[in-house]
Amino acid sequence: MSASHLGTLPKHIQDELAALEREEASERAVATASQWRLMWWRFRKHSLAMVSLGVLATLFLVAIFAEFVAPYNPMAVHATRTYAPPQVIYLIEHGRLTWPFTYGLKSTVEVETMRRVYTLDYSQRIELGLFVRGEPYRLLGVIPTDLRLFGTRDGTQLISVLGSDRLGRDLFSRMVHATRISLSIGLAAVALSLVLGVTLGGISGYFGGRVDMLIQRLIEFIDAIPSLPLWMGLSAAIPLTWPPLWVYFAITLVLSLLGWTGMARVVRGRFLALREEDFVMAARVSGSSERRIIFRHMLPSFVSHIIASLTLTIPGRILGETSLSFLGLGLKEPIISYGVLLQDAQNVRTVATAPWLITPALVVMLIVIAYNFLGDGLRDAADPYA
Amino acid sequence: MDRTAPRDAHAALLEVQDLKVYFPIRRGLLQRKVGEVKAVDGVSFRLWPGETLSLVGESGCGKTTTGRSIVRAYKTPPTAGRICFRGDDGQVVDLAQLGDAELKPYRRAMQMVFQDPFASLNPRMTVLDIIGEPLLVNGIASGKELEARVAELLRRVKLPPEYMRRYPHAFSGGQRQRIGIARALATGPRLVVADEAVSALDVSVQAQILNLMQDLQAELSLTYLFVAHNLSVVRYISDRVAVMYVGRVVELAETSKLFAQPRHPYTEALLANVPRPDPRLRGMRIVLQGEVPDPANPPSGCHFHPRCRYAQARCASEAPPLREIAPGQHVACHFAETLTLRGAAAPPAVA
Amino acid sequence: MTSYIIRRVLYFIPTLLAISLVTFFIIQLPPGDFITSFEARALANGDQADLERAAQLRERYGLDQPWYVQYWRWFTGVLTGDFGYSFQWKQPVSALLGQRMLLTFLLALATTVFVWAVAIPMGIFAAMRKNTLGDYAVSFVGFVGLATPDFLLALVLMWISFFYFDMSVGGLFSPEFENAPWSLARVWDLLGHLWIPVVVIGTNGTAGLIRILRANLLDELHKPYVEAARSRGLTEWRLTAKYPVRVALNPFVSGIGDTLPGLISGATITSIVLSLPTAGPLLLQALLSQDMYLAGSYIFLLSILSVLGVLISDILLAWLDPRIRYQ
Amino acid sequence: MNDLLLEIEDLKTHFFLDDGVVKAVDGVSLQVRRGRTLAIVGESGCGKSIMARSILQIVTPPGKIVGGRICYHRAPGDVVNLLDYQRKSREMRAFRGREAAMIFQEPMAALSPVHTIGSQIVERLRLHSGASRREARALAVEMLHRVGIPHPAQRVDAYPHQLSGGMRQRAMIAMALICRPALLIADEPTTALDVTTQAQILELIRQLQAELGMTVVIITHDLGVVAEIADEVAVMYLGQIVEHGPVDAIFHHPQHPYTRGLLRSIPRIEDVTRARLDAIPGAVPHPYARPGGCPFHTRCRERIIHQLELCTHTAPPLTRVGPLQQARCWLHEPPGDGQRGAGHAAEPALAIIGGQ
Repeated sequence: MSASHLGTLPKHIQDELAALEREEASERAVATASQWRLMWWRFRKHSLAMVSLGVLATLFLVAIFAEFVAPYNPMAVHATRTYAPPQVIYLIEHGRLTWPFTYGLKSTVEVETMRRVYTLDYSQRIELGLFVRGEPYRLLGVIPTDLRLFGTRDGTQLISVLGSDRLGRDLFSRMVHATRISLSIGLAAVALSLVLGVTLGGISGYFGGRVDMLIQRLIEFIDAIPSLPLWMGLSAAIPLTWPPLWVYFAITLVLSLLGWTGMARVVRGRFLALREEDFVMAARVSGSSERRIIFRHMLPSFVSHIIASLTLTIPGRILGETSLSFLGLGLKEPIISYGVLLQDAQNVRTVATAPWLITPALVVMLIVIAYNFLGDGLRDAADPYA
Repeated sequence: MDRTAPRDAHAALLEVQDLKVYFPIRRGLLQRKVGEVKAVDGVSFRLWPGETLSLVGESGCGKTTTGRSIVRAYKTPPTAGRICFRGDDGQVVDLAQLGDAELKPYRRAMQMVFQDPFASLNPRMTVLDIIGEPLLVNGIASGKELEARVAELLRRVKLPPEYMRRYPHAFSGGQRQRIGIARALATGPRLVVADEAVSALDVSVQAQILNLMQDLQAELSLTYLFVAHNLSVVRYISDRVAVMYVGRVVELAETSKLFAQPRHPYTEALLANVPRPDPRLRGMRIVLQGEVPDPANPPSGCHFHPRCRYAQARCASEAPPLREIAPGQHVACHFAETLTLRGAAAPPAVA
Repeated sequence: MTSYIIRRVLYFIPTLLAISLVTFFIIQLPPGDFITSFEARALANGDQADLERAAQLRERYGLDQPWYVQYWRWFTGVLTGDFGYSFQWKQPVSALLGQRMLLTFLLALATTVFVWAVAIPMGIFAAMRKNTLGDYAVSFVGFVGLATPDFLLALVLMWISFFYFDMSVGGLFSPEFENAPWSLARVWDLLGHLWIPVVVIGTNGTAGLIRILRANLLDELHKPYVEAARSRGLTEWRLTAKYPVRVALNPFVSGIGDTLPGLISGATITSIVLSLPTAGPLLLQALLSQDMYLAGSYIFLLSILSVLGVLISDILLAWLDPRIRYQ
Repeated sequence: MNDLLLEIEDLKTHFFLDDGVVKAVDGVSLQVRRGRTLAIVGESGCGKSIMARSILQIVTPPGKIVGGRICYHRAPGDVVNLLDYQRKSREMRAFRGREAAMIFQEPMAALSPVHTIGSQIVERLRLHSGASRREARALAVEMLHRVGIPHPAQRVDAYPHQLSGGMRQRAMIAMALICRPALLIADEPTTALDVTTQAQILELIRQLQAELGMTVVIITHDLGVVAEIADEVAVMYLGQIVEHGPVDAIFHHPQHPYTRGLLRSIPRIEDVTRARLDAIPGAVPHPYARPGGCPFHTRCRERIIHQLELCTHTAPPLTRVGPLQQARCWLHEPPGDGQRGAGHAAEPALAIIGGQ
């Protein structure tokens, strides 16, 4: 509007017209919300992903404080409790709510099969308690204590909520410790894959051309090979004489050797897409160095995608370890992982007599499902600008 | 600004000489080069300080590639040619083959405004970071001073400085384009390449941005290289116009001359095909047959000859060079002198 | 199209070489010279035949030569069908491979068919009924299928049939057909046994493919060409089946290439649990006893099988998608 | 009037999203006359495309037509309300396929990448006319020829990616017209094309319209295209029609401040002066933050100049402002009950800023 038309108008109208020229941006809270905040808002909408986050957080807490959560030493052998079934915890007695308790187990040895047969001993009422004293240990490997999350009040009687294994070891305590190994091996294997994947995928996507072609062929090749037989072959070569910690790292290495391809694909794809983005070109025209373009513009744009796809690869690693250990080619006692626990459930007869030995597999499923839902939620939230 | 100042070749801010940008076509497992797209195939022009030169043409004509190559927006340098830029000290430097480090001091003087107001702003950075980036990486300002500068730039593009902590997603298309302009102005450039800077905007917002760009040019004595396909916008903003077709400039002249009396048949066709918001002009189009050829496989001779209604045998075999047929008027047509072509006529007077 | 197939097949050659190198590496991995330990055992037992055998092998595989000579001798042998010697079975590996590889292949094929037959309709159903009870049910089944380790499913199925139906589900044949020559009755018996491993192995892949297809389809369902087809007056089912499903099947087909290695992995472990007469159990035994020529040959052949599957799915994809064909 | 083809009354199409309801089309009333070309113009987000899709009921969830009538006059006297048909019903599909047709902005995206163009044309023909495969193919080739595709007998087996942009749009048009529809809805048919191709396509549409005697509803944001092809124009803003009338009246005597603003803000190729453009201030409001009252009041200078309080809280009705022209503005509709603001002196006030 040309000024000449407005000159004759009253002052307040002119002011109002001037105000109109100033474009107002929306005043909503999103205006100053960063990428992570937007992602969180989006992620929160996925109820399944939120629940999964809770489940995994709980399991990680259990893993960290395994000695505290487990009522017993996972290695403690109780000859009188071989294949003892889970003990039910009672909360109601004579129709009234009461402090949790359980009944003791009576066992007799069946002569012909040499198996122990358990029956409930109703005369033996065992009071349970929280924060009871048990075998001493060091919390987080430092603080000496003998406090356990739960256990029997008097400390001499035993409670095995998930039953016992063939040596009478408490399955629940063993599973708590297995959580530590299985969750950490998933993370460790993925961490290695991350390094390989980001490096190779980054090189591939950023430089393009022949290097890209070579890495692409390598990825296709690795993806085309069935992983389990190869894992089996590689782990079979781990010398039996190696100490447990070495074996742990060797298995991690084996698992991550084939697992980096997905990550590399994601990183490469993002690089290729971002290389063409106008804002990257704008940064270059502004005089930004390639270093700055990569670290200030490109990387932040796909960190969220990396996290999401990492989350989705962890369950594969956990299942891989479980399968290998189950076959006897992975981790071995005295390391306890879910796979090691499941070795006990290798044949149908054992499963038939002690079905509770399958419970580790159920927890593995829970972990895998939780990671999948979490990853799905993260992936949907990863690009809050889409 | 005096648009009629004498034009001494030494005074040119930018001289592009025979610029060629070829993109290889790679195929197969070994990524062998099987051909190339000659996106820009020998483009030359000069840009005078304070003027606006528009590059127009249809998709695939190489106008965007030309603009981007001039500010060296691609990672690889152009295939051939010279991009001679007169620096602040009056020294003329050929930017075409400079490495990143040598190029850096000249980046401050040449900036670019992008087409897509959504893709050209990093959604993960605040307005302060986006506009401040050129200041920061060129060591012009940092900290409090940076903020003050960004606030000043925002005011310049008529956005409230309070918005600097916001992210791009909080802004409308027009506002984003203002932010993009503020970023381009941050280092105090003398040349701004506007690559379809208003094409993605709605009509009403497009007018605001065009006005803003005009105002800024006057205030800051900017030189614009305006890349566009919309001839009405080009007419409005530019002093001179270069028409491109399949990688080459076919006509370059002052805006009023080019629009009133085009000398190249393609320019004539383009002008006649502009949809004009006036129902009285209905049916005045010369509908041009055929389509823009594939730059990977252009026709022989004059690239336009298969679609040209004045084409003769010579046009198919011999590529016409761009020649000056009158002062300031360059045409690449064998028959420029003999053809009488129709310009963009004014509509009949309203009854 | 033909040139594309030729290119793809040619590309198979370096892959073959790469697989053979990896396999050879695995064969060489166990510490020490395994022929030496074989010799040591033979010496301890005073087994003259084995000692001679060891000397022959040492010569045959050039064990005193540099690794590339060893590799070359082994690889050329493999190409002519000589896979080495099993120290545990004291037989040439090729004699042990035949029928087991055939059954492995059969199992993989049957599982692929099963996976397709289940995943395609379920994926389409879930996408078209997005956010309905049916979709949630399919997605839930999919998630559980994805999360269930193959061996667990095998164990549970075995346990159920053992406990409740009192029948053994292990193996691929009833005892009377175990070593019988091939006949119609034997094939019939095989089919009767095949379904359990097929379901076990296929569940995981099915779950994955349902999710892939559903996601692809959801991407496609809102594309303009679907809207355009709708504007032409097609019924929802017809337009979905003809357009987006057709387009969404492309990444699905390449997804099959991606699931095949998974299927073979699954087949390996499932075969071990169900003790099927396929490659899996023998591979495990061979690995545990470090019978490396046998183990290596299995890994080699399983990899080749899976790479071939990927190759076929790539060619299928090119046939389905004109955009790839004309590239 | 018995030459009506389509009568839209108070059409409302809303989108039910997680963050709220977007009233994409909010009470549109419109008449389309047989054999004529109606252009629906507006900026992005004004609801013009959704309006067009509502006619064919191809709006998919979360979008939903929540009210109104769309009366289709098959012949004078033979009227159906299309909204009486279910979205997926046989009748609605028959209408979409046979009596109406639609072409889209991006021909590449609107054609299936894995089917030949011929198969997509034949499908429509066979579905709605019962032609045999051989007949349908022959007709498809004939139609491709008619829309100016060279070598139609070969091109009928081409995949979309083998054709250029202009050829794809021609194929799209052939597909749309194969059943000789009475109504063609063209959604930004030339926006994705180059100027020279754009002219070809507009010419083609005009020529086919004359041959087949069909009615065209064209949706565009380009006033140049409107001037080129339309007989009548409807201007949309935030889901409503703000002005409607014959093309000459809209271009030369616009009555709504928004229409005037639009016309004044476009640069013109014949303008010799480089005066500042008269831009409409501000931007189209966010769909969730729809202003109350007249939706345009936040950007309307005339409201301020005439100090019209009314605009900020009460939406104006569509008022007759010329023989065939209607506008939705309080400047033309004196508020009743003596509430007359300064703005009632509509004509003289507009004269100050009116004209181009």
